[in-house]
Amino acid sequence: MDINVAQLFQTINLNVIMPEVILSVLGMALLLVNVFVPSKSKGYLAWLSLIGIIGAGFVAVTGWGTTVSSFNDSVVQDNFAIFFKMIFLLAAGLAVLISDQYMSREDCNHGELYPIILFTTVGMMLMAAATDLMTIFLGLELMSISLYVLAGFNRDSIKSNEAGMKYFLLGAFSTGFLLYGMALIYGVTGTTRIAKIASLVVQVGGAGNTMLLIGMFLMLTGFLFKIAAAPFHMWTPDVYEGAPTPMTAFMSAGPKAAGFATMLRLLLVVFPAMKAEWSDLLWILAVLTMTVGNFTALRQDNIKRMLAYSSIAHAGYCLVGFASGTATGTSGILFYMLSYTFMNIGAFAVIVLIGKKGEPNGTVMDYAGLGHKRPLLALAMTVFMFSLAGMPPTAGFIGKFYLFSGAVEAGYIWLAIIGVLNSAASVYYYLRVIVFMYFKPGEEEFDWFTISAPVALALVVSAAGSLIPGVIPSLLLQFAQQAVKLI
Amino acid sequence: MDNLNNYLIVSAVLFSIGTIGVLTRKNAIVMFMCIELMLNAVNLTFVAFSRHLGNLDGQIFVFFIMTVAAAEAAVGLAMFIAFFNNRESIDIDDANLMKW
Amino acid sequence: MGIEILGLPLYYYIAMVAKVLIAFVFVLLTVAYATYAERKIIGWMQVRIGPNRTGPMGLLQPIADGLKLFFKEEIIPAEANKFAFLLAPLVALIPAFITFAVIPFGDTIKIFGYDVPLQIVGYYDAGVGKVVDMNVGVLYVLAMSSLGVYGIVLAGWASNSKYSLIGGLRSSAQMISYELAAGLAIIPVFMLVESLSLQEIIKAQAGMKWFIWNSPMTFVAGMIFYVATLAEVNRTPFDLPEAETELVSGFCTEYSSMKYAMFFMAEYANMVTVSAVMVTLFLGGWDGPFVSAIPWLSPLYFIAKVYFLMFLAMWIRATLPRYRYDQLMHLGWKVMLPTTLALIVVTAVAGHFGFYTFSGLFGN
Amino acid sequence: MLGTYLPIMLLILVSLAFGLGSVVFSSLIGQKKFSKVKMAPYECGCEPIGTARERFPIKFYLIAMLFILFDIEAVFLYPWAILYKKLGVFGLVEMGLFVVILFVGYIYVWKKGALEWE
Amino acid sequence: MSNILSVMTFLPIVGVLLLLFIPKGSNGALRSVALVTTVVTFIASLPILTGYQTNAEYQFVENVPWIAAGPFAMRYNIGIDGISLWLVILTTFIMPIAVLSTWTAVEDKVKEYMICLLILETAMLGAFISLDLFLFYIFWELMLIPMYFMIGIWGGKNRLYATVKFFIYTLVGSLLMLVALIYLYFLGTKTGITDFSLVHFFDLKIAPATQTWLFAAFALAFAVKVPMFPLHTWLPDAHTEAPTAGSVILAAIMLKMGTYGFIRFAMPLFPEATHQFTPLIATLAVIGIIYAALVAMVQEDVKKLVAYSSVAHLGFVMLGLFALNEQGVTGALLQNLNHGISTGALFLIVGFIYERRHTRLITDFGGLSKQMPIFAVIFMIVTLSSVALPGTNGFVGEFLILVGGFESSLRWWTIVASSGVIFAAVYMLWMFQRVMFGELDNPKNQALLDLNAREIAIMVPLLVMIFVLGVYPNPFIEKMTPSIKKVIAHTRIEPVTTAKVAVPAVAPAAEVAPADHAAPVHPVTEPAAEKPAAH
Repeated sequence: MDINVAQLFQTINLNVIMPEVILSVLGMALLLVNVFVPSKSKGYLAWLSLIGIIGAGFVAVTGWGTTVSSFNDSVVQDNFAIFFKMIFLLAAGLAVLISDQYMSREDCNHGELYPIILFTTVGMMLMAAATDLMTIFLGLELMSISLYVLAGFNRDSIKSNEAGMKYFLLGAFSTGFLLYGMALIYGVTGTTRIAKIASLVVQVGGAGNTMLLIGMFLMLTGFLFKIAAAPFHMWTPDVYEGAPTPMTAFMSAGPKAAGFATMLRLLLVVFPAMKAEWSDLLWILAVLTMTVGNFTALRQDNIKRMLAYSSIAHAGYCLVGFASGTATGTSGILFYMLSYTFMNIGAFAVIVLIGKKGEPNGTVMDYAGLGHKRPLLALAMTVFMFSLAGMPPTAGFIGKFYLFSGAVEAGYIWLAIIGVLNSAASVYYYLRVIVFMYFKPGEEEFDWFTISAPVALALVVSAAGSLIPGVIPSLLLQFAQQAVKLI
Repeated sequence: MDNLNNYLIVSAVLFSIGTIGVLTRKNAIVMFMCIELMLNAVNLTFVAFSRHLGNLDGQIFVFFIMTVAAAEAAVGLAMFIAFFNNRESIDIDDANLMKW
Repeated sequence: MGIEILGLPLYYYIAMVAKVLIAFVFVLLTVAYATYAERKIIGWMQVRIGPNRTGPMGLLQPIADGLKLFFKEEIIPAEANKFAFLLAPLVALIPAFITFAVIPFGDTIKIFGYDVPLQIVGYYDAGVGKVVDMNVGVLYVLAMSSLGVYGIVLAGWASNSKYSLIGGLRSSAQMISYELAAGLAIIPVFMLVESLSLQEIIKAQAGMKWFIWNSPMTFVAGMIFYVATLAEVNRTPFDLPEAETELVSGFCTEYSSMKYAMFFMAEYANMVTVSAVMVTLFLGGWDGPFVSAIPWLSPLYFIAKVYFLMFLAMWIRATLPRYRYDQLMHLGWKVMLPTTLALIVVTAVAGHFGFYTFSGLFGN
Repeated sequence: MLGTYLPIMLLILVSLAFGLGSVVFSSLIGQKKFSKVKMAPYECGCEPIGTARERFPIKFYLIAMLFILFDIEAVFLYPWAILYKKLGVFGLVEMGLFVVILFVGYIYVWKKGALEWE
Repeated sequence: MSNILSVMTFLPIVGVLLLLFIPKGSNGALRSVALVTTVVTFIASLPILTGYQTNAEYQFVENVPWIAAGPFAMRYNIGIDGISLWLVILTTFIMPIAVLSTWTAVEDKVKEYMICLLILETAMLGAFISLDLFLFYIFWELMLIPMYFMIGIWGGKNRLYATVKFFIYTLVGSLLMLVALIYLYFLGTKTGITDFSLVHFFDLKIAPATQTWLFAAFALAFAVKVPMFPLHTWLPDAHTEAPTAGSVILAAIMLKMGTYGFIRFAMPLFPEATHQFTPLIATLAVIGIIYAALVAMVQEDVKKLVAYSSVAHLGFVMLGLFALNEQGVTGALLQNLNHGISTGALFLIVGFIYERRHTRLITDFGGLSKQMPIFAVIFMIVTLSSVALPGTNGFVGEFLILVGGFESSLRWWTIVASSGVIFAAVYMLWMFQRVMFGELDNPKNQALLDLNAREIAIMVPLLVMIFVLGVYPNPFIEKMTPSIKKVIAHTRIEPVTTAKVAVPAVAPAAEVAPADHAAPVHPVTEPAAEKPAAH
């Protein structure tokens, strides 16, 4: 075996994965800090994580505009990866901010939470940056395994246990499909580097190659599980309901975006030659996902469950952007995931506050009167709901606009129409929260909680993030455009 | 001797057995074992391809899959234990607190 | 080259069958007489006589024991899981035997003009002109020795007895703990040899450059490995699974008749195997003075070394008291594991600066 | 391939034959006089209470998990060990990082008390 | 000032910011700030009126880049022409009145209420001045939110149902419009259009089949807002449940959005489709006129009655628009204004008595004119304006619409529709008679106070406008005409041959009208004569 060591060193450019390195090191450090510095309050871990996350963010953005490969082309730093990394860091940062209050209340304030969040983030970031099936898989699993833990984090709560278990079983199941797909693709092309696969896909006959086709669909199945697209969405409501609320928030934003990031890279870089095959499938799945998500959400009383179904619907909207396959649609996905992170985590932050110990899964009815007793909080929730519903002038609207525009641009008018009709249906259940907050009298005084500084910060950031891009979206949209240009 | 198809057929059969097992069994641990079976079927596929193509990437992939499967097992079984602690059962039909 | 079957010459098959049978019988006999030897040696050490009634000096004692167990009543407890109960002894025994397949118990010798390496899996490939053996021999050894744990867990669980269960769990926990240390302890050897083939490892030690004294790192590694293997096969001072005072007879409390005998055999067979592995990895295998001149000496050296190690184990049994369980785990996880990890790092760093062995044989 | 693995197959067959043979043979020639007491699991002569297959300390699970994790780590060390000279500084750095990460986990586990038996 | 439109539009937002700094309890201060803000906005809008050049150009245009990403470029492109001029003025004019109207009625959460009102004003003004389709859409949707809260929080008993219905109805329509908008844009990009500015799209040649769909999508959104006949069901609910100011704004301004949308967007953008849809829309408009009138007749609730009258009135407006000639469109736009003023006034009047009695059932009243003479006079004038008595504003508009209708292809529709004029007189006057005349037999009504100074002050400007528009509509029409001509040209209609009936000639027609258009005159006396007999 001939190994050129000098060459090995040349393939490594640590800058490419610097944000990941920062977070990993920080995660490990916090793990140790947590056991060496016994302290009842774990808030300092949250702040330390936040500093690390912000630091990683700064490091990540410095690479904007450049495309650098590293580790023998298995990781890349390009605008696409950086944009998604920002989404993940944002989700992680917001999740970290809203965790402490919740976890203290629920008596499951284990310091391990923060390192695990950081590791999850590293996994997601690797997914976005990966240009090798192996790296994709590793990122995905680093993310997934950490998420299983996060879902079942409240180990004394049966619901949390159930959530963790279900998520784990179905997640691992989906990994099986994903891997089988990867194996078949590897078998056909003989490589795991996606750039090479991309050039070989055409050579081996694209869709004409059955094994490749099966491989692609199996792999797609794995990712559709992760992004909770119908009909692979069964786990979502249970997991989202059972998991600790801040983790639900995190799960619904970050990993979903990560799934989309990888899907985008795979489908647009590796399988553009087979677009005819996958875009039809995604068309149908988009419709199915939106419809199932929205119409099931209509019947939910439990607000976490409602948001879970709504997140399925949102995955459906993003799939619309996929099906179109145009730059408008795909950049729409990026923008949408970013705004979705803001608005969804914001909404969950409110849920975190309203919940009481032991019964954190309030129903929509529990929000009756919030608008009068806690007007600012209710206002924030209103902003999030309108943004989720896609009302102007919120970020949610601009995101949907671009997604559906992509569909129209690509000629999928009916898809866009089904999309907007779904969007209209979704308004009903988002409004329902507002209805209860403002229009229904409530007996509750909403005096059992105080808004701690981190949660307040998270709320402000989320609200700003849901509103400002709705009014002046240009800059972010341009970033998203630049990001998808490279893939 | 080095007939790729034989390996692929075996691994496909294993994968299917695993899949069917996950879908039909109720015991969480048995389900998890079926998932492991699926993963190992994938490993077999990778190794067969790797051998066939004379390319080591597949075998390296298998390394990672095994590692990840171990980590997954650690987390998963811990989860099952936590569940068992609360419900005295490991049957997924008992994971029924949340229904739409 | 005469008749070929499936691409291999006929003599290969004959040699294979012969080697398998020889090795099997050798292990079986060693196991049988190891029991006798143990009783005798410990007896002497404790100024007793040991078995002396059956045959001259009690030499027929093992056979008598075996025959007795053959005729004993077979009891399967009610409530036991019958299938697992029956399977367990087999699962314990078979890996102990088949581990031997990769261990070279002698140099390549000429028999009737044919080159026959004294290693079950090894054969002389005329095309390549050298001995071919399993290139991942060490992994095979580790894999097989891990399998033994299943037998014990199964036995403990299937018996439906509390002593069996706890005993089974304890011994499996103990075995895997020390397997870890053992598995890590041999890494420095590979770092020096750059191969997992046992033939290569022995070749690297040729000329009395045994790892046990050739390099400080491998010396420490060898010590750790030996202690860890003692624990892995549940030998004193780590024979907790059979701590009569605590757990009656551990996982095999409910076993009787030949099935009990099989656990017993498995334990001694394991002892033979790990001794053989130890010999191969650290004591130069069949290497010894004049081997290159007289290849027939090699199996004798090998057997001598194995028997020496077994004697050592018996000596230790006669000498040392038993560990407490928490001490046992403490030793395994908090001492041996970090030590082996540190050892690997030290070996790597030292190796990087050229300090591989005392003699500088492998130095660059 | 065949040359390497056929003997193992043979050895397995021989050991299996020996094991099965002795079990079957002994159960054929051994006497069989069952009684309820004899069939009961041994519990120091007392009446056995309940089933033995109940819950056992979580410690054993922990040990098993730790074993799997560290064993898998050994899987990565083996190939590295074989190539370690060829990989030179590169391998040293890489594996150094690997071991450091491993050590962090180890220290965490230690401090968390997972290695304490009592 | 070149950015007068922006200043005017966003002044209410400044008011909102001011309101945020005023503590919750101090209702007086909150109300004053809101009132001052709306008044200042009105004053700020006056330079638009005075500076308006009577031509077809967009004026006071501001056009700066806003969003540019991907294939899209949205611009902050605003400006007004004759079509939107009066609607803008109407908006700024009505808003202070709206604020005053609920001066005392809203006691609870005044701050939030005023904030809603002011945001609503910005949204409505923005929608009227947007020359960028995307910008328009944003404002169009933004209007929903404050209105939703106004009805939902400060509305009546059944407010929840009403407000959600209102929201969903409007939203579904507008979302389809959004898709059509996007589609239209991409059609445009093929011919080199680079942003959403409305003017670019007028020259777009769109295949008739495509036009049909696009028009349908646009029309649906606007028809819901108008509201056209089968889509009108949200309106009575929303009106009934809304607080007075909400009803006033809804009727006076928001409904205009629908008709405005038709004339500004749907019709000139898709001329062929407009032709194609004319019979359908005219039919629906006529059905709306008749149906709403019949339903209004049997209403128990005054407010619901007024709401249905709105449906009927807007049916006329639609008919006028789709007559697609100068008279028709001019009439429609004028009627837009008239309806804003008179129906707004009607809702105010309903609000006055509701505030006093907390009921709106016709049967709860009777003989109020004895107790409240000033109120009676005002109510009478407004009612007459609503039934389009010559001399009031309603007459001019309806007359022009009918003239336009007759001269267009919609003659038969117009003939049927003119019966609606009679129906309108019937239900309005009958209602008036039941409420105001007869015996003052309900003891609760005997202690009613007449209008106070504030209420009179609210009504006076409206009454003035009723007469100004009724007697001398020329200045209003003059300013509209060039833009109307331009729109009609855009819809590529050959100007109807009877273009000789020049618009200035219409004003004198107001005086001549009673002779050849006597229909409205009869009901004025008829019900009044009949009802006492029925009692």
